[in-house]
Amino acid sequence: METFAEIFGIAYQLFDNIGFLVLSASGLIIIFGMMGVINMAHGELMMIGAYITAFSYHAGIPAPIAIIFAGIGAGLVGMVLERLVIRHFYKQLLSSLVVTWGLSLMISQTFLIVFGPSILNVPTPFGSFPVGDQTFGIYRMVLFAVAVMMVASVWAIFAFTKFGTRARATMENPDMANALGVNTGNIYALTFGLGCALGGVAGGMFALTATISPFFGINYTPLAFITVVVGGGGNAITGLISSVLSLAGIQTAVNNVVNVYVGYVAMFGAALVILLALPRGISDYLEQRKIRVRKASSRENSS
Amino acid sequence: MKTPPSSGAPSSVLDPYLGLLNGPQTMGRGVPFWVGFIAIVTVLALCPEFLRRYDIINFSNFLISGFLALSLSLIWGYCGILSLGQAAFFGIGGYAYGIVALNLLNSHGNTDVAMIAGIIVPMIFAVFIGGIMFYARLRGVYIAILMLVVSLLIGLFMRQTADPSYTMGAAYLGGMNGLRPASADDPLLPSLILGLGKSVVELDGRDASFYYFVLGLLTVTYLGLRCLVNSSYGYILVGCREDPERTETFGYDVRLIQLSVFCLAAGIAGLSGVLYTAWGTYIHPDGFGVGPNILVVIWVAVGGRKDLGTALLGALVLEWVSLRLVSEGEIALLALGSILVVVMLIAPRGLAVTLGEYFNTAETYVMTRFGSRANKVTGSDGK
Amino acid sequence: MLLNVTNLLSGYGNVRIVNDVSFSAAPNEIVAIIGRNGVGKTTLMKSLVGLISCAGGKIEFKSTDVTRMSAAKRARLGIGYVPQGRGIFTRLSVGDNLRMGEKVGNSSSSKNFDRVFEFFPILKERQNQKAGSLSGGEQQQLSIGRILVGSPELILLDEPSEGVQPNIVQEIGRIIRRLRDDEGLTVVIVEQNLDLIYAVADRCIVMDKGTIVAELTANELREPDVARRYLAI
Amino acid sequence: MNAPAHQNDASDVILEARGLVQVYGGIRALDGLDLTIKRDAIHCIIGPNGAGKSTLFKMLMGVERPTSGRVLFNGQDVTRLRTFARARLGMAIKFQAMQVFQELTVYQNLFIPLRRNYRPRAIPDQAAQVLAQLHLEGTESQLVGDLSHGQQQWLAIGMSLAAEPTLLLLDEPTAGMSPDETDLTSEIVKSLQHKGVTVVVIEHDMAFIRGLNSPTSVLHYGRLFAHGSFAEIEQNEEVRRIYMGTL
Repeated sequence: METFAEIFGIAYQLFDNIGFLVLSASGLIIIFGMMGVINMAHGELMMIGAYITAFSYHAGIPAPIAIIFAGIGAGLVGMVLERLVIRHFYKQLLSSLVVTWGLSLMISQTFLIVFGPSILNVPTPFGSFPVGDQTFGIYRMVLFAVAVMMVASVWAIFAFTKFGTRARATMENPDMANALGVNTGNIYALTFGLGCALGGVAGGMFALTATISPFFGINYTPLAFITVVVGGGGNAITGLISSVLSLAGIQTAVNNVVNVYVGYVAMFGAALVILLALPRGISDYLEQRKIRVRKASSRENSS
Repeated sequence: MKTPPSSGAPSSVLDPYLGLLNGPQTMGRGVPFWVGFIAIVTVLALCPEFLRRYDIINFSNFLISGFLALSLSLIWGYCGILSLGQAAFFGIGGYAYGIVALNLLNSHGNTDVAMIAGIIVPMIFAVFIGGIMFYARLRGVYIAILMLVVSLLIGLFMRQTADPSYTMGAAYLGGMNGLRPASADDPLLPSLILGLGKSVVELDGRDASFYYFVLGLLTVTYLGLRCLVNSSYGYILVGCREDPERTETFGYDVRLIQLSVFCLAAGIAGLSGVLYTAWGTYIHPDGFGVGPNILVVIWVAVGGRKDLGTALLGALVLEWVSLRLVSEGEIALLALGSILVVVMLIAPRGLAVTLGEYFNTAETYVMTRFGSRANKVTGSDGK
Repeated sequence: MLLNVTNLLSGYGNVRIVNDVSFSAAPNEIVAIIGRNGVGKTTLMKSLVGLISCAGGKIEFKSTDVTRMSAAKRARLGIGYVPQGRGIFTRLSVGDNLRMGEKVGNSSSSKNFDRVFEFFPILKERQNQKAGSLSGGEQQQLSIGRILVGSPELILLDEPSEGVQPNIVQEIGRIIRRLRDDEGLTVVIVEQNLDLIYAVADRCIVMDKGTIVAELTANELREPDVARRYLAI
Repeated sequence: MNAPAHQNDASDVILEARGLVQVYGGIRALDGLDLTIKRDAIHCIIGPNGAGKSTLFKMLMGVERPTSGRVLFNGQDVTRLRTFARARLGMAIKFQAMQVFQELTVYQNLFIPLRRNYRPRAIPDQAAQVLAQLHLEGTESQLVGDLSHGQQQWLAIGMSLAAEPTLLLLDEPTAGMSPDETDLTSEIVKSLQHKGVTVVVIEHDMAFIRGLNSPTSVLHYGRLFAHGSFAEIEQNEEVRRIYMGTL
């Protein structure tokens, strides 16, 4: 029984870590992975989502709906930012990095000035259950489930809708998409907004577990970037999944063997090693391999 | 930036004397620039005569920021490598200085070795981390973000060193509270004590002597870097920035050059950390956080990254502005963030650079408009 | 005239590449633009599509002034563009690439798929494959098929023979003729492959250094010295 | 492959490509290309668009690694050497896209390649010499962005020359040049031959190639399609066909 509790504990941690990384990175996978924009203000959009959730919740709106509001709010803010600032910096990676870092500072400071250093937290719902002599929060598993649903719906949007096709085409070759009648300006704004909306939802979900402060977002931005960068641009979804599985796996393992801090360091170390070996990320490597395998097999067939 | 030294007509009567100081990679060459430069240095040197002690302490801090700005301008502006974690080297330098100073002060009586350690340790760290990044062919943005992560990680590590086991000789890392002596009750770190043979000079961060020392060091560093970027090495740095692939086809090992300049910049940032630690007699993990890292980028981007002088000016002016604003409440960082975003939109190459160019166009306009008069003036000058 | 270009000026930044070009294309006509590499043919095509803004002059399509119109709007008016290098979306499936053409000429449905598959049967087989894995010739067919999913009235083809196997070039020639004869489309084609030009063109415009230096019939171009003079082959 | 024959008269051969293959996605840009370049000569490479000419240059200079195959320079296998190491052995290139440092002056542009072989003091004279060779005298202090297209092309060639290579790869040196400028370029290229520089030229302009009148290789579908003197190539019906179509 005790070993079962131990194993369950580790599995729970693993799922928790996976859910955490996926939620943090899900918006950025669109903004950075697909659009190639470095948005250092992504954490701040999550923070906006957290604030919207908290305010709506305390205004009497049920948490799930509050979180949806968070997504809508962050998405709208994102679209405004895209039109005002971001669109001047497409294809200029370093400049977009700098300007969005400025945005992140502006947003967090504005919230600090307007709402003060912290606001009333939202209680974590669903309580907990015991396994062995440990208790486990149910909400953490809900986070995991939502993370999986979010990835699935993002995939569905980009794979099956007209918007998704147009967005993927625009990101690959905006001039050609434009010459085929697609209003690429709108596609960019919508795609960016969608990424921000996902960030807002993630922020809203985390708002139920964390202290909400203007600097809420800083905890997520670097992590989200590492996850996305390790995933690579070859295929957003397989990239995200492979990256999250490897990073969360290593973190959980080291966490259990040594301690939480070393777990973090090990995760970043793993990210660094993966990037050294596969500078374009895991999914690019997988895509290349697939092509190579197909080539090899077609050669065999023809000979 | 338009006239190379070889182009025949010297751009200024000073050219023969100033050599590399007046090269094409730095803005400002003519007599007006050097008169202005000497005027600024003189005014700064005279500050302790006029200002209150409290202001001088702050001004010392501004000048210390200047080193950090110079180091980022060197790698970002001249070589095209943006680091969002430049403050990491600042912090490492500060900690290295503190740890070595605490351990050696009693036996040596000065902090010379500590100061050198505060420069060398960040450089060694830069060789290690830079070597990994450049030889893995990481792209620019990855380097920028990885450096931020490295900085945050070191900060994270330093925060959890409150346990007494994190003691290095006479130094105790002290977690959130920052580095402190292991035994004494007084948490302060040593000030700069420069020694030459038996004679020692103590430079207390609150005194004008420290201010003079930092001002002198900053002037020398600025002029030295000016010579460096106008030397062959500087040309090649710029080549690596403009088109690394093309530069490599001329036989330059671009990665080695990037690594060397990264390492040099780390040393300068480390010096900044040393001076900061000695100035305030404390160093704590917040130095590795997002705040200090973003500030450096703001100074350099707003001033103008492609010139040492404008980057330095950006740091000094913005530090002064934020000190003014701090008295208005918590608006300082908001203002700095807004300034950065606005400058990136209207003058992406930096405010000082763009203003300088406006000044130049205005000058040419005046020259062409009133050409005859202007010619006469230069004509008489020539005689 | 379906397309009317008058005194067009365009280029990149301060570099003027297309200099005072005027020509027109009548409905149901195939006009070839020929000339050496680097004389501005591709820049001219991009200006017609709207991917480069014009520094001066006028472009009229179906009697509408489109000079200042975005590329997207021109496409919806019915200008289909097949760029040099084919411009397919390599990460999209062949089917998705084809669907991207729906907006050309504002066609409301995707029933044109059948017609495209009739022209290019290979695309039907490869529908679910990533477009990047197609061979050069298949990519060229996809690029042409994609605009036919919409309902263009004018097709701009930039070097369709580039990097394509000879038998596919022949096939492309046949298809261009069919598009004109059966579907009543107008085609402006930039090409270096003389045989393809002989096979399809009604009229040839010769460009050099950004301007039009001659206008010939396809038969006039057949004279060996003429080709040699203008194309320097 | 056909290697043994070449090794005997290796001193005669400066550069050799053996079985180069490069695959991008579904496209084989190079498909087992073999090529031999003789020392102290001009060698032209022609072929229809998309034949793999520019890809070949990237492989030769080490900007990209081939999927398979080898590159030999002066008999030494350089396939695994990085670009800068090949440059130090005496290779130089002018890519198709104009590669001058737009934000720098002409003098600064030349300084970077010249600095590898000269002390800073000697550079102004050397730069002046290079510029004289390119008919760009007196432009030292101009920003490169202000030069005409043709002048920038010459400068790009001049920068590669300033590195004092023994082998110079020129990808479309006359692209976008007027006929007069093209003639001057032809003169420059011919003058190099007397200075012991082997030049490999990719070019579309047949008049230019004819003017050089040198051994010519024709690439087609990433393979060596034909090789011979320009006169032979010009008379070759097969080559005419791949160039102008096969209907």
